Amino acid sequence: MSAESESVRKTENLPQWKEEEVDELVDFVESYNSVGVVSVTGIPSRQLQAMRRDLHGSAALRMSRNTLMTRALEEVDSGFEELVEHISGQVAFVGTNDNPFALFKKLEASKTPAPINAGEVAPNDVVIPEGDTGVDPGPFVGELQQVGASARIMDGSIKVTEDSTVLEAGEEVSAQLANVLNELGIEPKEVGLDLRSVYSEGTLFDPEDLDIDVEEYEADLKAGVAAATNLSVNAVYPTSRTAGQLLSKGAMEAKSVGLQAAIEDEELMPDLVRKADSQLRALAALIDDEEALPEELRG
Amino acid sequence: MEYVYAALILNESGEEINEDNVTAVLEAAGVDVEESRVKALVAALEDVDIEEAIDTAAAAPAAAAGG
Amino acid sequence: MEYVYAALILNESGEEINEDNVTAVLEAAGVDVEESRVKALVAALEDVDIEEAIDTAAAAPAAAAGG
Amino acid sequence: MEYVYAALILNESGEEINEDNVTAVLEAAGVDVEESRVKALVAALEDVDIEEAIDTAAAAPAAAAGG
Amino acid sequence: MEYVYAALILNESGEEINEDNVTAVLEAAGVDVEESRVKALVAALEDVDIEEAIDTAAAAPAAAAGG
Amino acid sequence: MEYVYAALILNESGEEINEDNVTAVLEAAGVDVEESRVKALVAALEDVDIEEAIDTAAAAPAAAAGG
Amino acid sequence: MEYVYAALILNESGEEINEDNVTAVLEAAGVDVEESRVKALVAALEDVDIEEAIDTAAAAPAAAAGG
Repeated sequence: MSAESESVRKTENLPQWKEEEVDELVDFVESYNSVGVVSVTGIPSRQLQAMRRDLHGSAALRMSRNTLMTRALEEVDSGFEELVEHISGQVAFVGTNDNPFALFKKLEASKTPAPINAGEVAPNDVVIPEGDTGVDPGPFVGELQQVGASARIMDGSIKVTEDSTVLEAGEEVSAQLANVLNELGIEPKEVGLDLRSVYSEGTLFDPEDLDIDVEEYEADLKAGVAAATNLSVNAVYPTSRTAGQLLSKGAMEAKSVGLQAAIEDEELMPDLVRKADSQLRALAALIDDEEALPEELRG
Repeated sequence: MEYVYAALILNESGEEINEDNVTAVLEAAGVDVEESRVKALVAALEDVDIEEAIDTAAAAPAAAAGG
Repeated sequence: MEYVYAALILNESGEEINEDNVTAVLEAAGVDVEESRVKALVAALEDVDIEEAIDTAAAAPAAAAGG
Repeated sequence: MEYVYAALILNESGEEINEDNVTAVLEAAGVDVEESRVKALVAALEDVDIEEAIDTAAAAPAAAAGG
Repeated sequence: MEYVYAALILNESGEEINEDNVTAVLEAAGVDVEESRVKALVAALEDVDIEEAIDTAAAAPAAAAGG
Repeated sequence: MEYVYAALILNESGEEINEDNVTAVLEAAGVDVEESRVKALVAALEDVDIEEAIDTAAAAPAAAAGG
Repeated sequence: MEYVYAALILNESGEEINEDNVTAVLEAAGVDVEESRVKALVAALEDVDIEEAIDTAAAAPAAAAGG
């Protein structure tokens, strides 16, 4: 629990202070193009400070009591009140004048792995990977087997014989599993500021909206280039990027016409000779009687 | 290629690919527009089925493409 | 694809691919611009090496033209 | 190959591919025209479907790009 | 393609590929020449290695040898 | 090989591929003609579709050029 | 292709590929020979190494076509 929240609790019977806090929150919301609600659940305060520093210059974090945050959003109105439904649990405001998609990417990139504790709900499937655990033979092999990992003693140490999903997303972590994961050094959680929603210049974005697939854009970009190249070449509108291809196309067309018409051109002769040779061989291949063929064409 | 891209945008937006529209798009992109290239583009595209031209692979070896 | 074409024009003209410029190009083409798509495009392209993508596409136009 | 290109231009313009026309195109291009080659070209093309031959070229690039 | 063929003839004859020469070749072939397309072609070819482009085509004899 | 080429020439000229004609072509080329080979060739070609064989050849080198 | 075949028969028989010999072969095959094509053929083959052309089939088509 953060220092801010502690102080809020001490002063919650001071309505004047509450008013001032709400005013400050309103100022915060109004001073950014995009304001989002992030979950800060499970982030140790030291790590939170580090994240705050990382975001400095591109985004700001502001924590307060949920009731006051809700009040502030309702007071600002003009669309921001749509964020109210995301105020639950341990949350904070994040404000930025950057592009909300860029903000999402930044927040995702700053997430770090963390251990999961007994009693916590797994945010994703927990997998113990195949491989040597590095643990000497002993009762640990039984513990592994009890949590559902396929393990046995091999070559003097405990090995996990295949990737083993020991807990599915949404299930609660048992004390025993927490111990096993801790022993193996597995950190199954992605800890960080989890963006729940952003209101940006008139639009409410969910994380799914903001999770852009960069590869898809890259593919589109390539498709766009291909489309322009095709149009340029097919419509014979030369550009500096496609003029070479048009020349090449023209040269190939001339060659094709020249070969089909067997035009007696010096440049075409080697190809015409090859064409005649391959026709000869194709015809010879259909002749059954070897008597009819010279030695080099038999067989 | 910027002239071709301008034509492609207009094709997508459903606007006519004429000199005024192409010029407007290019100017908005900060291009120093050459009238003759706009004219040439519009002329080249006049009798072309753009959708088909886009989908038909450019019939020329790729290695020849300029930088 | 008009948003992508707009980015490609700006890349050719040497202008920055930012929200204002993309919007300006699209509006000049008569596109009813969706701000969020512009934002997503700009954010996505931040991580893309456009010249490399262009060179890759130019090297294999036949294959790329499928879509 | 200049003789073949001359024939292809005439094919596109819809003019007849005869000795006079081929010679005129080549001379305009500064070629020192050999009458017998013009004659040979015209004779060779007599029974050829030029459009079809050109379309055959369009089938080539895939293989070419592969190599 | 007649504009492109004209450039290719000039390349073979060793004459400069400029607006006057391209226009002369096309007019000799009875083409109703559009100045803007000539300009666009000449401008586009400025930075192109013509021999390399032609060699790329020459490297693709296979399918072209059809018929 | 010359015997088979003789057959190919006769096929193009539309003359019958018989012993007399094949022999005449070969003799004109200064070949010391072996009657038995001419007989064998003519007999062997009786049931062969020469046009189809030629077309097959046109398609074949494509694969070769790929490598 | 009959003109090319005629040249190749002569190549096989070891006779010179000149206008008289090509004409003789073609006439023996009943071809209505055009002098200009014979001339053009002989001229075009002057610097071509026929054996090499056949052998280099797929190996170096670019170089072979370079002439």
